Amino acid sequence: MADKAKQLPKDAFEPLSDGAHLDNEKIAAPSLTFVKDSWRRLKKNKAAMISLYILIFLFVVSFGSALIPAFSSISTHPNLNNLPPRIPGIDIPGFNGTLVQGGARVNAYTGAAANHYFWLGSDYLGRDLFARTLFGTRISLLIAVVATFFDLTIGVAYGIISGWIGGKVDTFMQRVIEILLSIPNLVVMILLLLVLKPGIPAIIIAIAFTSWINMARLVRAQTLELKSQEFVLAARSLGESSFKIAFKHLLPNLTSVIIINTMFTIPSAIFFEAFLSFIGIGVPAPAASLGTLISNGQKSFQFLPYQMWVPAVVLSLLMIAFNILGDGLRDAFDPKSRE
Amino acid sequence: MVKFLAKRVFYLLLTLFIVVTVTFFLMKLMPGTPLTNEAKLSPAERYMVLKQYGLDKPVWQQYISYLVNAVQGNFGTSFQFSDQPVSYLISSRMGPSLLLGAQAMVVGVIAGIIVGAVGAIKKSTWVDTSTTIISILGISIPSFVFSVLLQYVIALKWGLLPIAGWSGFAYTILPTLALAAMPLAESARFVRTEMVDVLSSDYIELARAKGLSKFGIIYHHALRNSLIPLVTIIGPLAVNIMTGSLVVENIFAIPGIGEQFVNSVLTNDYPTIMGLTVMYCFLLCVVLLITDIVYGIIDPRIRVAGGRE
Amino acid sequence: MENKENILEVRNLSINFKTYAGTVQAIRDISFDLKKGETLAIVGESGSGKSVTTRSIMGLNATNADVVDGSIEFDGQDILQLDEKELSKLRGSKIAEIFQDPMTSLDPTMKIGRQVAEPLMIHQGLSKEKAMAKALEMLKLVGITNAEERINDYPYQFSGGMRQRIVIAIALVNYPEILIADEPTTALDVTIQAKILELMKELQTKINTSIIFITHDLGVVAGMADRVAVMYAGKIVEYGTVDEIFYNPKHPYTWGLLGSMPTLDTNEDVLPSIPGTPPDLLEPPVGDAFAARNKYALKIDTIEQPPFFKVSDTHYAATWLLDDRAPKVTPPADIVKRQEHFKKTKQG
Amino acid sequence: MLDKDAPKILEVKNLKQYFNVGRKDEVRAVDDITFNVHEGETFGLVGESGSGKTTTGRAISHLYEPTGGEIIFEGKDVSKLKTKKDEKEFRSDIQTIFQDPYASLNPRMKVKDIIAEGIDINHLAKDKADRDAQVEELLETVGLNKEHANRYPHEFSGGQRQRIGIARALAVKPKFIIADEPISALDVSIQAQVVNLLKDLQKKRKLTYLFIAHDLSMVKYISDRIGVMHYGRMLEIADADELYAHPLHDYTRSLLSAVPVPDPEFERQRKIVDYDASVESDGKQRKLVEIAPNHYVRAADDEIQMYKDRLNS
Amino acid sequence: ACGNSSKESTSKYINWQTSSQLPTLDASKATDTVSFGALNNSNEGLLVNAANNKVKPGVAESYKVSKDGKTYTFNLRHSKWSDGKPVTAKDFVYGWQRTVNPKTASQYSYLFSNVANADAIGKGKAPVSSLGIKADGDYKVVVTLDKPQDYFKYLVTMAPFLPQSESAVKKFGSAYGTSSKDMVYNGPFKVEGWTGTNNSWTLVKNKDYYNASKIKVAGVKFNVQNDANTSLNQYETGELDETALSGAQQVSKYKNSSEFHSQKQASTFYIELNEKKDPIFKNANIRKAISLAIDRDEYTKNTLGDGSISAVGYVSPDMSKRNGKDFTEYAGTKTGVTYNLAEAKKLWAKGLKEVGKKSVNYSILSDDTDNGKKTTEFLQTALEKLPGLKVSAQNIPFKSRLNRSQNGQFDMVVSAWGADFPDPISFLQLFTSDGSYNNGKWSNAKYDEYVKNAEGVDANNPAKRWDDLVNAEKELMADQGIIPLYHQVTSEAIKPRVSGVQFFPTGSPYDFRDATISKK
Ligand SMILES: Nc1ncnc2c1ncn2[C@@H]1O[C@H](COP(=O)(O)OP(=O)(O)OP(=O)(O)O)[C@@H](O)[C@H]1O
Ligand SMILES: Nc1ncnc2c1ncn2[C@@H]1O[C@H](COP(=O)(O)OP(=O)(O)OP(=O)(O)O)[C@@H](O)[C@H]1O
Ligand SMILES: [Mg+2]
Ligand SMILES: [Mg+2]
Repeated sequence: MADKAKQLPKDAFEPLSDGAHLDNEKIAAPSLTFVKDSWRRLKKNKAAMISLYILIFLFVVSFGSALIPAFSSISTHPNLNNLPPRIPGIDIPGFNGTLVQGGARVNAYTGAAANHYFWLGSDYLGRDLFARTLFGTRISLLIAVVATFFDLTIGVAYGIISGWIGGKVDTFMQRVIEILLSIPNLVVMILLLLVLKPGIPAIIIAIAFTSWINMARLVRAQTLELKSQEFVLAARSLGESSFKIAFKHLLPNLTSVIIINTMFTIPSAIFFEAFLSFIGIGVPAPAASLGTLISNGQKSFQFLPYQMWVPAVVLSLLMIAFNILGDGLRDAFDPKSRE
Repeated sequence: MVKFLAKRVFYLLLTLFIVVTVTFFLMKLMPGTPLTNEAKLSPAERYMVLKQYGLDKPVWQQYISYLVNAVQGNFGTSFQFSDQPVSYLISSRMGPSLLLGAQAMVVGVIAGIIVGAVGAIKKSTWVDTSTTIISILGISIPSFVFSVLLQYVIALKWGLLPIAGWSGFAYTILPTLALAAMPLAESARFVRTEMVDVLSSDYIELARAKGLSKFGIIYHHALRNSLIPLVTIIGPLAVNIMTGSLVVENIFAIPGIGEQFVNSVLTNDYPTIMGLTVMYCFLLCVVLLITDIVYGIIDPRIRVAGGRE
Repeated sequence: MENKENILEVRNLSINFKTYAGTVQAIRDISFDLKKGETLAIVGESGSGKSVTTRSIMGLNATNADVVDGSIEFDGQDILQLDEKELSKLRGSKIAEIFQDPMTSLDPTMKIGRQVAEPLMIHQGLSKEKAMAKALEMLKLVGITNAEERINDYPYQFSGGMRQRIVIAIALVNYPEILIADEPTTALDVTIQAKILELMKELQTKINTSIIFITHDLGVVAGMADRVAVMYAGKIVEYGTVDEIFYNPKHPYTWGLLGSMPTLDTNEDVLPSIPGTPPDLLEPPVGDAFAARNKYALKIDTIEQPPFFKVSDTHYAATWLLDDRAPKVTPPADIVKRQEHFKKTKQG
Repeated sequence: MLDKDAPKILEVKNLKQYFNVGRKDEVRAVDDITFNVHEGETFGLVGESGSGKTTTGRAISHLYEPTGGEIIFEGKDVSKLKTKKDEKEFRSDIQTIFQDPYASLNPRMKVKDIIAEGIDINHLAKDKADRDAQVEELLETVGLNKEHANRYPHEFSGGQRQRIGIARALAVKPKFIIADEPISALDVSIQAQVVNLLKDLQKKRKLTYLFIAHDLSMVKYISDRIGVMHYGRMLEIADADELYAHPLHDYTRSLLSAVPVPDPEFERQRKIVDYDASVESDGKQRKLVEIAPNHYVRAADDEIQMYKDRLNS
Repeated sequence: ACGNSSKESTSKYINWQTSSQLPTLDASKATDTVSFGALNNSNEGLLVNAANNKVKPGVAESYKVSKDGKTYTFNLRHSKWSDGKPVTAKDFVYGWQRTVNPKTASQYSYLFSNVANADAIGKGKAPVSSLGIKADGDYKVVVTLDKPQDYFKYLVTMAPFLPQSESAVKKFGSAYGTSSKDMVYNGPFKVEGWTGTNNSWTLVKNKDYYNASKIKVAGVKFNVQNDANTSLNQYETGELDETALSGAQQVSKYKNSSEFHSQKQASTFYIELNEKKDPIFKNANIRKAISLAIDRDEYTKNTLGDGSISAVGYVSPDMSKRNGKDFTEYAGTKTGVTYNLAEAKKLWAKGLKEVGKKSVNYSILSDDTDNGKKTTEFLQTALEKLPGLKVSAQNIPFKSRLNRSQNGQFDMVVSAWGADFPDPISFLQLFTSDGSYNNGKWSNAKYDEYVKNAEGVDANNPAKRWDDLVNAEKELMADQGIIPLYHQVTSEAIKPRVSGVQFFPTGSPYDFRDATISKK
């Protein structure tokens, strides 16, 4: 058996110079932090990465466009209204300024409109739908940001306090949540509208009332789990104050739950606003969110389908991207999906 | 169990009490009365109209009597429909909404279970990807867009089903589909996650070690265990359907409660808004209560404990 | 004992796992036999490949597993070549497994009677009533008191020890030829563990099944095994009868294992220990994987993998220290003590 | 090794620790136990799962408010520490090493910060450099490299993590360490590393240990005295060798008979002794009785003689 | 492009779309057009609205007006309620008294204010029985007015003036009029299938109607359909025979089709400027500048696009005629409604100087309906062309808007007024200094005078009264007391198989008694 050994150095059977090789505690692998590790895993998830890029793109374009005068102040041209998309140099039906009317495709850019190009068409006031959609995206994202803000402040704080303090406080806070939970958020919105005028403040308050609940519950559950973890006990037995433990030990360990849940709060806030706009109690004109644009577009959907399609596609894109990214982050952060 | 039930019912009542109170006082903050041509009425006439709606008394008295009446299921008279009690308005419009909601729930959840389970079983294959896409689309496409498309394509272009209205089963199909999209997507997503978890659990491993076939494992062990937690999202799904029905009923001209809600909001019919608000909360509380009880019944682990965290 | 026939022959098995980080060479060319009626213990520290080995015997490899080479001969057929259907015929009838954690390996929503009866219904095609009757018998056999009533209880209503008994009942209900026990008592208390082990031994004589027993508790091995295979970093490094391994171990890793576990009469000031941590199986080191932690390592260990050297007919060890050319090393005091003890008993 | 006359560093008197008091699910996790630990010794605590070992440890480190009884550490009643300063001092005098090397280190903190947490709380470092130096020294003490300071726990193996946990405990220069099953979750080959380290540290730093474990062979190896717990009660306390040589209580006997020993010969001869726990609840008044010098057994008055006989048989 | 009238139903019933629910069948309580429509088709008053601003006999075969214009005598025909009881003079007396009775809390009782003692009764100062309507036998009704009222004949066609069967009211009690069962009918149709809250009901031919043989359709099925797309879809698939066309696209699709019907409503949308809250609006130049800055044609054509027409003044055209000529032709002034941005800017600058301001910031309030939103959006851009004017938009629900208008909580508000009856006074009485709907508190003595004369001294002199009204309108426009925007026109598509439906700009919107369905 042993003689199949190859050409061996002469000293092959000498002991290895004593103990030198026993550098046992060396960790060869490069130091991967949790974030780096998750990021690496996220990067492998193509759908999530594409979603991330789409979101970054939409954020940059919609907010960036606010700096460009042509997009930030949207002028009305009542005489150029309801024109279908027309992009110079492109002759594909749907983007060449033609429209199906009475069964025939006709050029809608006649008369005063002949020299205009609305890349994504114009609306009933002759506003550029492209600019309007960017504006709407901005508003929708803004609302999402606000929802996130409440999620991150009220939701996280509520969850941590409830879970960390525990006992009677926890029971009470959970009852409050249960009660809030059994009031449909639409009802909250409608009740608010009785006192406030419709508009972004009302929507924001409605979101402030309801959006954080889910976050609070998740954070609480996670806090309860973390609370009994030995590293928290260790901090306590070192004499760390409760407040510091919450900040130094709980919060960092809650980040993945928080980030993932945020990814799902955002689309539901956008959706909620869109829904309100659709039933006519959303952002007031002339401001418009994607929801208002869709709602307007839906009314003339059969005649000017692009007026619904454009914002609907953007909205769906946002929703899909956030959802996929959320799923992706969940997988990336999930210790169970570690190889 | 009895104690648990009593506790839950108490919270239900507390919730309703809070909601009734908040709604009531918010309404009071609200300008506007049932009067349309207020300016042209004499004070006496105005008083009579207000009296008819019980608005002539001091606010706290109105509140007390509202509470007392609400307990008896009486939410006053609609502003929009003269002499029509709100409770009648609600009860007469409840039927279609409940039917649609139930249908959508059943269709959505069952389809969702199938989609989710298939996705989990075929994890990381193209089947999984496509089921994931289905559920993400379901969550991402607003019901109002979806309804409009369904109506346009299936009813108008293909003429397969009636466009709108409410006279027979055929009329319920499209709205049911439109409403079912969300629960389908949500439950598919939930079931998939849950089932992936279950499928990697030790007892599934043991089931495989017992020699159960793939189907046997799914059917006897995986499915049941991944479905039990589904009960917990029935409540939120029911809420989704309630809100969804607002739009869907409007688009499909269904004489349901959701349509009425939108109408009441748009016509400032406060008594009706209040009644509907209370009713929505009540329904939701009941759904949550029932899911809790059902959860206790079907999950042997918490059957004795009589409650869950 | 020596002449018993082999019921299972594992030959040159190598299994890799594809992961994000790269390919994990979890099992690297292992071979061993299992004889009828015997208990073979596989020991080794965490991650050495014990579970992966048994899993492939069950045909239950993870989806990212890749059997690079080798065969597992059972009943004249190579398990690795069977399809899922044929495998599920074997599982639970001819080859059964007891899992590590009794708390999680029972279906929480199914009555335990049914869970025990399931393999009977699948493999023997028994009706539900008959299967339940047999399941009841089995539950009594593994010592569930009041089995008639408890058959309709759910797992959560049982204590850990009771659950493990149920898991054993499930595994044994079809009188399997091979029982794989993957750390069946790690999650249990010593007293309960002792009872469960007792029970397994008892049942083994009754059913005459062969057991592959996986653990890293050498105490348990000493009590349960007929033969022992020591694994390190995806390889078997030493195997022999239980006496040979405990009293005449040859591999420095085995020395380390034995030494680091005090007996009730160990009283050295410092326990012999194995320094360092096991190698990363993503890139197993060249030569002897144990070299880096081996204070007796030779230069050749970093160049060439050691082959198996025969110690006795039943005892082999893969360490260059057994090569004629190697310097003679004295094993740690603790091991010497064992050896002396062994010699005494052999003579006496 | 044991200095019989060493002063008592810890006295646990009639400690009771109940959970969910007054509710249906009341748990008497620790029910009236009394024992002392002398300076410099290792007191082993064994018993089956759920017998209250961890709870005892946590009660001592004052993570719970005791339901009854007293815990006196260095002459001071732990639950009556009034000032912040006393409390802080106490907190740095008693440290715990936890069972689960994965759960006991905050996965989001660098090793450096984990170890330095105690230093920060007690302001033991003059400046950042001093802090780093202290961490480095601690790492070295537990046999790790200073390069490890900037890594995260998940990059370490179980044994290494456990050593990080030890370093964290040592950072505040404690006098008393509660080691709650510090090796149960570790691989056999690693267990010895940790045990050796603990013993080494004890010698160098004059530490006192409360060593909790399942593994009786290890407990015996490391402990000077051992207490056997069952159902929240202390059943027997004796010197380690004495306990193994002459276990008096039936439960101790049963426990010992169940310990797997890495010796096939021994195993072949082993007989398991069953223990019937119902005798404990026969209504008789029992308390710890010193049957032989330093050998206590929980016994009713009419059982004392029996135990005495056992000792001499 | 024309509506390719794809499918048509073969039903014996006309399928009619309506965008809101039917609130009540109680004539004393009805306030909306849907109720008016249902009531006027299922009940018949003394007189009945006819085309071209005329009335025709209803239950009253004939009537006489006294010289002083204060006494009306109606001779009733023999006709029956749907429960078989005869319709008598008492039913009118009872119905009118019930409406005026403050206990009934009718919101339209003010229409009776010229009937003797009505106001006193409303204030609870006179017994109900003192109302100026008396039954002279079973088939003669004598009505006494406090002062002559030229347009009284229109009023009696309206729902609040319908007869009510006392026995039915007593029998159904509080349920009276809350569902189609709890009601009796004396008109050409009966209402069926209305539960009080549902979304559909049917006008079914009433065989007990005295003129039943002339009614040619089996009935009209009403479907509440809020969603404009859905109802158009239903129309196009033949599920509906009629649908309202909403929005520019729907209108333009059918505009050139034979199925297209448009009906000018006696309703005008206008801006009120809050002179009380914002005294700057007391400046006429400012008011004029605002009016001149609005290009109404562009607005109605491109923005609303639903067929509504640019305002020609305040009183809506095609409602009221004299000598075959429309009121608007008499009033014929375009000063208050033209578009001239250059002039507007000039006036604006002048006005600002006069009030001593450089820039102002106002909000414009309107309904949260589609058109309301479009309107504010349009006005915002249009008005911001005036240098120094910054406008923000507010859209709130109708009733809230109404409330805020009446409480003066606005800067500019887009209001609408629909005439109750087809006489200019129904519009013009609003903006007298003490007018209860004069939310902007514009005040003009000459205007007040004209209106007062029309209602007072000239009340029984049609020619002079007409001039008073014309002058009032001219004064309002000249001083730009309000800023008219457009007159509402409703458009609908009706299948060719349906004909003979009569539409009205005020009161009940439609009348089906002459409707026919052609069989194919
Ligand atoms: N599905 C898998 N994917 C990737 N690597 C795997 C997989 N299963 C096992 N491994 C790796 O294979 C090696 C052997 O694992 P195995 O489970 O056999 O160890 P073990 O000896 O049973 O350890 P333990 O005592 O912890 O159970 C480990 O390094 C493990 O990480
Ligand atoms: N916070 C708590 N609330 C309620 N019960 C508790 C709590 N902590 C511990 N217990 C209960 O107290 C008893 C003693 O628990 P403890 O953890 O002290 O046992 P242990 O001897 O350390 O067991 P193990 O060997 O499993 O660690 C157990 O029954 C446990 O369930
Ligand atoms: Mg394993
Ligand atoms: Mg413990």
